[in-house]
Amino acid sequence: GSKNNNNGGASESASASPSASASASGSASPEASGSGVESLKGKRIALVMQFNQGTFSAQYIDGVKKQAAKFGGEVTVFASDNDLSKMASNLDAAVNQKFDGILIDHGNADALTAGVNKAKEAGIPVVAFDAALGIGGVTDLSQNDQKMAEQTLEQLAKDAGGKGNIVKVWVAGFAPMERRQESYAAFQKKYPDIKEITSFGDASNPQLDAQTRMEAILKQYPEKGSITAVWAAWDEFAKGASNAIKQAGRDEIKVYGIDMSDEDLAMIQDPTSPWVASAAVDPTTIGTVQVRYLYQALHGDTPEAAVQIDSVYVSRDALPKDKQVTTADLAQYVPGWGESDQGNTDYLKELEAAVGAK
Amino acid sequence: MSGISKSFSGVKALHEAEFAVRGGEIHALLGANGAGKSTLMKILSGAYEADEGSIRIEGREIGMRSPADAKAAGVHCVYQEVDTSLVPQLSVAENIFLDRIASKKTGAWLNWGNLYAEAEKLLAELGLSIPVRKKIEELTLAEKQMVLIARVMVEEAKIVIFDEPTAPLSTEETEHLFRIMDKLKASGIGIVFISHRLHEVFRISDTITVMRDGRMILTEPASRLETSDVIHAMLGRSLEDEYPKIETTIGETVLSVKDLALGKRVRGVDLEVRRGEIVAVVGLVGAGKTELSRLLFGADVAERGTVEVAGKRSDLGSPTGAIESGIVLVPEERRKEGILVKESVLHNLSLPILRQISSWGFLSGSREKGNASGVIERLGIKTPSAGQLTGYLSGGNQQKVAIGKWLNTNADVFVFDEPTKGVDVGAKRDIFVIIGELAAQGKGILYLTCEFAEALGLADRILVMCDGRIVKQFLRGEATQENLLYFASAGQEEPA
Amino acid sequence: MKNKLMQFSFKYGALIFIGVILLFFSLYNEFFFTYGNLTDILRSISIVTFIAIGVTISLTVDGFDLSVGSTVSLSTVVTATMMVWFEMPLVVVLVVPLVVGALVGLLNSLLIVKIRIPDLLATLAVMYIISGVHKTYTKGYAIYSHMQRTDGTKAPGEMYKDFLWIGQGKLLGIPFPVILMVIAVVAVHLFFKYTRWGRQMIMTGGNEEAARLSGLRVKRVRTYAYIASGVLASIGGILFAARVGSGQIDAGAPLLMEAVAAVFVGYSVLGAGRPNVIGTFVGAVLIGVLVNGLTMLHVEYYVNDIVKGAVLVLALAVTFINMHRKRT
Amino acid sequence: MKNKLMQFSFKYGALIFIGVILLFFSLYNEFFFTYGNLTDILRSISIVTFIAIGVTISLTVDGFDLSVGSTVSLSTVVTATMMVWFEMPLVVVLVVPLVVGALVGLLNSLLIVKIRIPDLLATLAVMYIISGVHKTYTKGYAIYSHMQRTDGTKAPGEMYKDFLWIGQGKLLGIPFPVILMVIAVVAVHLFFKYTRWGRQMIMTGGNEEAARLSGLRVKRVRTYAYIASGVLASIGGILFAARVGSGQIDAGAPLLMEAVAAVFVGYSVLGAGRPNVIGTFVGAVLIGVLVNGLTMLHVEYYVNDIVKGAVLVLALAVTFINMHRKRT
Ligand SMILES: Nc1ncnc2c1ncn2[C@@H]1O[C@H](COP(=O)(O)OP(=O)(O)OP(=O)(O)O)[C@@H](O)[C@H]1O
Ligand SMILES: Nc1ncnc2c1ncn2[C@@H]1O[C@H](COP(=O)(O)OP(=O)(O)OP(=O)(O)O)[C@@H](O)[C@H]1O
Ligand SMILES: [Mg+2]
Ligand SMILES: [Mg+2]
Repeated sequence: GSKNNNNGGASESASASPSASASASGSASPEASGSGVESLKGKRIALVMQFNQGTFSAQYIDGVKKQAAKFGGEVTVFASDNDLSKMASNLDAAVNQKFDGILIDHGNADALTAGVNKAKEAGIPVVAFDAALGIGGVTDLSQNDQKMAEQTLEQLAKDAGGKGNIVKVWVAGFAPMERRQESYAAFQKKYPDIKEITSFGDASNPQLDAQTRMEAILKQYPEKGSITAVWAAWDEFAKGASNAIKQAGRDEIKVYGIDMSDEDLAMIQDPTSPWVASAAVDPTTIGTVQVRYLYQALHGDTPEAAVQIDSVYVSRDALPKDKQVTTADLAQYVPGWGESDQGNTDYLKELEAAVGAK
Repeated sequence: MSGISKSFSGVKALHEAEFAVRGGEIHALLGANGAGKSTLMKILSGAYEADEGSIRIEGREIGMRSPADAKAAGVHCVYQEVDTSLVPQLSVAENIFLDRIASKKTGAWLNWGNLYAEAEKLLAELGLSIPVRKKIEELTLAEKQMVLIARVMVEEAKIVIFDEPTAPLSTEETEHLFRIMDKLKASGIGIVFISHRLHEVFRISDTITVMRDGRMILTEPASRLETSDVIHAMLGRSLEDEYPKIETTIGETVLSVKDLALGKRVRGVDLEVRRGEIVAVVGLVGAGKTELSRLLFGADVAERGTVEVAGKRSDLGSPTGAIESGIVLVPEERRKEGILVKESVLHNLSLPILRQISSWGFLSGSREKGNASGVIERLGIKTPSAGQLTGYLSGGNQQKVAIGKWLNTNADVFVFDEPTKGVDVGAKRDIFVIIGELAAQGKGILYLTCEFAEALGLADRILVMCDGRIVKQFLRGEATQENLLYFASAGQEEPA
Repeated sequence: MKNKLMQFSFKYGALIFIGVILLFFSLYNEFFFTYGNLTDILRSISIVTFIAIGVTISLTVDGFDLSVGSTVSLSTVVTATMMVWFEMPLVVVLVVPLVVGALVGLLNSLLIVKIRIPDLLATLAVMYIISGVHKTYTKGYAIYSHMQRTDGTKAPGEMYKDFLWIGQGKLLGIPFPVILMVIAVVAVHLFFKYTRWGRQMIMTGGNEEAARLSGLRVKRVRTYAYIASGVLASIGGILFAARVGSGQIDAGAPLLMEAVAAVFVGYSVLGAGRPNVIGTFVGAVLIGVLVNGLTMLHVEYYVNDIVKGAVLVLALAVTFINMHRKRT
Repeated sequence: MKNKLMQFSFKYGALIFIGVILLFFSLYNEFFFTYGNLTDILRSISIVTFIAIGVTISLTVDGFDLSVGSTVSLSTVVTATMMVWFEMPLVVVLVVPLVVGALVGLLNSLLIVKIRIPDLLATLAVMYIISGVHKTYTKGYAIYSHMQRTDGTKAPGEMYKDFLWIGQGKLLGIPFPVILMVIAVVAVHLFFKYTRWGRQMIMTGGNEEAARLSGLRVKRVRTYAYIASGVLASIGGILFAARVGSGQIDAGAPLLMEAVAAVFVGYSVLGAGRPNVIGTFVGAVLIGVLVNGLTMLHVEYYVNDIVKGAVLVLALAVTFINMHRKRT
């Protein structure tokens, strides 16, 4: 609805077609065949990223690179240090350097439309993740930020019995954060008995700052039970808040986070950690799927305009107690995680086999 | 020292210089500005490394590679630039023991009680009363100089170099220093003494060596030399009259100062200068002359008082105001205040007249060059080109630049604060000539100095300043060294 | 002979170095030395160059301005809100951030010139303040067309097309920000070389006390320098908003160090050994070329920083070894 | 009388200011002035304080070290990898990052002392280099127990309990990092006040030429200062890893400015007007108290920066207005 107004000023692709994702893999075009596969080898792919800090980004890059390698392609990463103007320049550079395909990670339509149009003119296919470009002929992958927020918040409400005092760790100024905030606002309306006692967050020093401030809040609310839970809109925040709570021995407070890397998973699994659940999309999967859609475009197909990668709710209860799980084997325990066949087609499998055979 | 050569970026400052000091003598090293005296002594004390040559002390050859080597060999130096040798934010005591703290001789831990006590004792022995806990930055220049001298006393020296130690000292303090030097001499220490004040040199030294352009010209016992011989050796020519006086007609009052005051240093000064007149203000160090000149120029803001230039009230708020009303100042500390050492002569000379040489804000290159070449020629500034960095010129030529930048400002009043400090006799004379010419053009000259001889030689009128007040006035020919000193130190009206 | 060679390397080392790098990248990658790519590189450095020119000016009067990064951030969001929140005419959209930048410069100079807080300390404090102010102003949100406001309503305005053209448009086939940048570099160079005020700034930076005693109103000169620095950072912020089509929070923070790096590389250009606009521009170009070219070489993104640092060291080492040699 | 008051405010202004702030927060919130909260504050500033002590030392020899932030980052990941990748004994885990920190200091001093690149320029370049190196070392990944490696295997080790205790444990009811911090502050204070080497550093910073002429090997002294700065930043990094239980990428970058702010506030303490360890500590405490107290006041996060900047300005203004007044 109207709430779903996105950040970059782009269209409403992100949540407009939740159903599209389910059938994403079915869209292979029939006319493609063996000869096309040969021509898909040896592609040069540019990955233009807005920021690349933290394990999440590292895993995502890994997913992109591995999948591209499987197709016989080669990936070049353009880092932008969280500077949109630099990202726009990087996109221009990728077009100038005549890459065969361009992947975009984050950013927004205002900053990137000009560059993407240049790429289209040059005949370079573009697949974007979480940029909400809304440009015809360009596939927008998105993780549903609102849904991820909803999943964790609903669980929080359920665990808390619909009432309690919570702490929000969140910061504005980033598109995904601001989308998550929309769900949070709805949640606050829905559960008037759940009170936000305070909110903080600093993106420049997320983990340590969250830890320090959480400590202050814990001291301010020293009685057990005075804080029910912490909702962290970013896993970096969740880590900091969890550390503070754990070290203060306030095991009654639970932390709910969003996003997940291997590092986070290890923390969620740790029974002494207050971080009990997170909603996330597997970063590696995002990379994998995004590459597949790019290859569909390279193959000459026109993949759907919007593809949603569904998020998964991961809680400690669902995880085994006896062994450490990683995002790679999480699928065994959490249904829906690493739906890694999304975007795959017959000719891509063929391609993969052909490259692998060498 | 033998066969010492040294060059700076290709320019030779020393040509196979030879120099020897015996224990128990005071050996004066003389020469014009830039002759290479300080450079030679810096090599002896390890501050610079020689390009060629060897140094022997008590017959043993010493490799002087750093000040630490020199100190180990017993060579200590009181450097010419006082501020380069002191740490401003540390106490007097610590600065006196700087060498000791720097060396491995002290233990790891400092005993502050001992340090202060020793410093106090030492200063008392030298007859000085400087509080040992005071920070160096709060001292006067003279006091700083005395701290440096005290520093040398604590070390076991074989050779002590004094590079122009008397420049900031008053006559009395100079006498004090000479007593200290005599004591050192008596204990068998060899002393090198550098000064531009020839009368001092003849008073105290046993041997005199003169340098010119990095070469040794003569070495003789002092008793066998006359002042004129020395000057001839220094300059390569003789100097007819030390104080050239150009006769001028004295006109109407151009500068009129009433009740100018700031704090304890300047306590209500009244004075007048007329066109074509050279008025000298003499006083001992610390009398407040520099402060007075800064107040006149707006460099410091006066508490009260008025200054009128050619009948118009001058704005005392800033130097800009003073310059607009027609007062210009050649300040005492030329390298810090008078010129920009890292800028070219060209840029230095055009600094106060940027407005004149620009139109619509744009500088005219030809007018700027014209100004520079005019000034360089008129003052005889020795520089390879107008583009040379001013810091590379010799002291006297730097001073000429500091004066020259004002020539085309059409100022009515020129204030000179110790313009001959550290300047050799030749350049000194050049400066006197310039001052005389300015007076002849109808400018009013205010000349502040602690060298009574200069005032006597140059001025039409002499004002004596003591403790922030003008205490006495003499007309040309009335004053003598003695009565100037009397008023400058006693600061009272003539005894009946 | 050897000395001449040294002199030569000192003076032209940085330029030759850029030449070699350009040559290398061109040979390695056919797409590098194309008109499109080179103008894109220039466009990509235009924002940093504006900030760096500001830093150059403040360094010329011997004052370091650490606050330029947050001034860029402030200017970016102010520009965006002028359109998105207030729907002001384009002139106002452009003038208001410039005024804001000038005010930041004024605040800096107040602290430095009047209260005499050392420059690094004062501008660090102002950096924090402005960084807080710009986030407080938008409540931490980025500003974009028809943005959702915290009270649930939508902002009325959007980023103007005309405005976006400033950052994204072309004139005679040259990106407009590149034209602006070149004009600014040339103008500031001429300013320092040929105008009275430029000379006054250089002299003030050379020795403030001596300049003051030569009649310059050094406080005023320094104030102007900080104001210029603030205004130039503001222009950087305006270009940023025009380039990305929104007002980003903390947009300028990463640009501070980058601008400083460009200025410092610039010390080596033509053997200046001191801040100079041409050098700053060359420094910015060098960094832009490196970032662009290294990515083509498949250097991992995290290696970029190493290369950037190493180039900086190299450039500085050549300059300062030489400068030092000249002295003794 | 008025003068005395000024003197007093000059000397004790900063301390009184902290007192007032403490009082205000205590009155406003009953939980603020509790043993637990105060020790938490001290623990929270311990990392920054170590870095800030390093900055203080390098500033004492009149050299600014911008590279400490990335040294912290490097040290943090090195420490973590020693356990997680290599399962080294605890001693090695602690010694290796210290050695690495010392090497960074050595690199800095090489550039500054030997090649004579000005301090800001050299350490900026090293900042970039080290920032790239630490990311290259981990390929951009954070380091945590049994981390997943890019080749699909799992890292063998985990963060040791003993090690984590360094950052999280308590001794006699006092957080261990607080004990370390207090020891460091006192030790460095005594070092500067009573040892020959400390005085030599102050001498060198006060007037390098004078120190050299009195026979001091100033290059060596400056080298030691930069090494000390690197080692202290390393300790900060070790504490960081122990505190958060992992090795985070770019962990130190935001701490640079914070440490510098602490050092600068420290200028105002006891009217020193120059870097001093006690002041630095007080500065760090002030900043820690502000963050803690403002969080309890539920002040919006973006206002924090304004407060931090304003406090910095206030502290500095009092000091420098006074210092200036004293001079004339
Ligand atoms: N560090 C330096 N760099 C370049 N040139 C120098 C340096 N030090 C001295 N010179 C030059 O070497 C020459 C000798 O200088 P020196 O200081 O020894 O003269 P001086 O006889 O002590 O003069 P003064 O009477 O003015 O003290 C001068 O031409 C001077 O400009
Ligand atoms: N504000 C001040 N703080 C400390 N010392 C000062 C101050 N003002 C002046 N002095 C010192 O006091 C001394 C005497 O003052 P002033 O310079 O006015 O006297 P002077 O007669 O010109 O002495 P000189 O012959 O040294 O020029 C100077 O050496 C100066 O260093
Ligand atoms: Mg000399
Ligand atoms: Mg004087």
